[in-house]
Amino acid sequence: MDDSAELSPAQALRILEAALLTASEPLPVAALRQLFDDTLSAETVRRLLDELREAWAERPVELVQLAGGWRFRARTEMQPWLDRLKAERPARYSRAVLETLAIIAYRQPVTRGEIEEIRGVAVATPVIRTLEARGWVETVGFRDVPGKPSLLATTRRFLDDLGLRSLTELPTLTGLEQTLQLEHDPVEHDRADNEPANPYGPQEHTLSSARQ
Amino acid sequence: MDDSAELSPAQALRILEAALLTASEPLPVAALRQLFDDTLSAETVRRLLDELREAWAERPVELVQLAGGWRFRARTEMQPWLDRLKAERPARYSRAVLETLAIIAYRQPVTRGEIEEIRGVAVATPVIRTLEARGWVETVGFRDVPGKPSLLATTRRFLDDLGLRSLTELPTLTGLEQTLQLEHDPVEHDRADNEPANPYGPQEHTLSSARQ
Amino acid sequence: MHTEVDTEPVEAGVADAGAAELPPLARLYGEPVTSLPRDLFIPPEALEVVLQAFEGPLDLLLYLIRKQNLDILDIPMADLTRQYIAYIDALQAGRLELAADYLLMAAMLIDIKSRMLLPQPPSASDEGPEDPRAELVRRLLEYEQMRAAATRIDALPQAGRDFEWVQAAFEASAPPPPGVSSAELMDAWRSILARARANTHHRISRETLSVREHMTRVLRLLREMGMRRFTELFDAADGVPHLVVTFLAILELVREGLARLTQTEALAPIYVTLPDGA
Repeated sequence: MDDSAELSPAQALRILEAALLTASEPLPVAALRQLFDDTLSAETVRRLLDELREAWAERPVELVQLAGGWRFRARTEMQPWLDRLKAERPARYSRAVLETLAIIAYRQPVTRGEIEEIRGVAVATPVIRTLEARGWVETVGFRDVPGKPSLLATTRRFLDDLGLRSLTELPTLTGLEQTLQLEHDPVEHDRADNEPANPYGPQEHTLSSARQ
Repeated sequence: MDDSAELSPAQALRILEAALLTASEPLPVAALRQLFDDTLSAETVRRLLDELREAWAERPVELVQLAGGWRFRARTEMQPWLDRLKAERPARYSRAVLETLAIIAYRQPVTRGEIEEIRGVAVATPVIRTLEARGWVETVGFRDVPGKPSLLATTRRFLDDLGLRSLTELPTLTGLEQTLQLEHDPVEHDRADNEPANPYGPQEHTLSSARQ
Repeated sequence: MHTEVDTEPVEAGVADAGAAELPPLARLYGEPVTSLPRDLFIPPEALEVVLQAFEGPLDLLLYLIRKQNLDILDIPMADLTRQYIAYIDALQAGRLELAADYLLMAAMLIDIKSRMLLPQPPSASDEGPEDPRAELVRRLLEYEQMRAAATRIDALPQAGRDFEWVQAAFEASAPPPPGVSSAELMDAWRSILARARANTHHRISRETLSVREHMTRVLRLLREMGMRRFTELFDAADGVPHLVVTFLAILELVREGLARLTQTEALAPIYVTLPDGA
């Protein structure tokens, strides 16, 4: 190839353009100087970059300077169109995730083992991970039984994301509750029944739940 | 966002350009139509693509049509400069890999045993792995013989990476018919003659001509 | 491409991908051997290395044929077989496993040779007797064709080697994480309860969510501090109902073994702690 020193500015621009368009990450000026075997000063390269940015000013893709260096990037106004290519339907959580979340929400604090007991099936680790990664569930303690299983509870963020001020605003199951109460173990539910008035409105928020 | 139907051709070109410059793989016309919520016909999109290709004709980067669709790539004459940014030159494939690839490309679908028969030596597993890891070769089925050997074929990516639109664009096999015409032995028919026509381009690529 | 390498087979009219880019084959008396032999004499020390430069018996055979500029359709079997076997003998000494393919080919050559020495049986067809070399020729030509095809494929511009894909950045809007409504949550809960109901051994109890919520709150406090004075867990400003629920939450925690109450003597401060080891 020709000696870089003999490059015309137009050629240097072409090379810069090709390098920046094909780079998979931002290129710092030092890397760009390598394109010319360091025969161009950083100053010159910067001037060329400005020129290139200028040349792309009206294009749907722009040359931007990021923390890591220079990169071509689609303009934000192109985003709505480009997003259509992804054509991703909003994802939905699996039934396993939803039910696990429901159990943690309504029965917290609760161990994984207890969740499994209620659901009747094993709870896969990724299910819990999903909820933790979302910031909706966290470990708030450990149950003092062999294995010291973590106690899971919902977070503040869970309430915020669902637009709730408190857990008591979670909907209750009035109709079903009635049915279930028929099967109540009298001793077991006495405790709750004898509770003083729920400050947040016992009527709406009491819920019957399956427990062993 | 605005209704795509109201887009001016100039706007449509901008959107196409942005999509193609930022795509991480070739985009077929069908995908590009999605950009406009299918309000533009395939015909129109193709015309725009031609226009776009035209517009980039003098640039260091070109718009090419490949097996998988349309994609921008740097012109090969830019490579000497772009190589300077690489820590190491890409390794060249060994003869074993290249010959295996050629046999798979021209004889697909083909089993490993058939490749070995042609090459006269065992095909080492890493050779196949190399091609699979590159995404150039994949198993497309199994031959219904004892051991159910996998049938290997080349992928669309193989064509894309070599800048081809279809297998018919593979280099034509060297004709050996001149020498072979002299052969007096008619019994020795080649297997390929009895095979069904190569769907990818019998004219250019069947080997019958070469081996009569 | 490396140009210092002697691309011997090419002169026979066949491009040879491998030979064109061989690294030095070996060092002979300190000198690098970078070329394939110009004739059939190979210094014994380099023989194995040279043979490894071939992709197999067909490759070697083609080399010998092309090297001697022989008509591939008129292979002089005697000479070729002799030379071939000489190569294999040497190869065998070092790398028997490498020799297996070659030995097979040698056997084939000898077979062809012997059949050619025998009188031809009268042919049933009118097309003349079958030449025992035909099958070998067919294989050689087919291999040679693929060898050439490999070179041509390698010569095509290749992504990453001869050109780079354009990939400008595009910050796709992160796909929104799945949403969950409290109604969905209740549905999930309802189906769990329905299933639980089917299991008669499940006893149904009744609790208020607010107690559960406070259990979690108290546990968080204990996790932060390890130990709290009982009284610290209450804030009079919260009002009576709140205090009562907190009290119930603490009792429930103790009942479930999630917290412990300790008091060293009567009227001493009561402490709420996590159970040992938790």
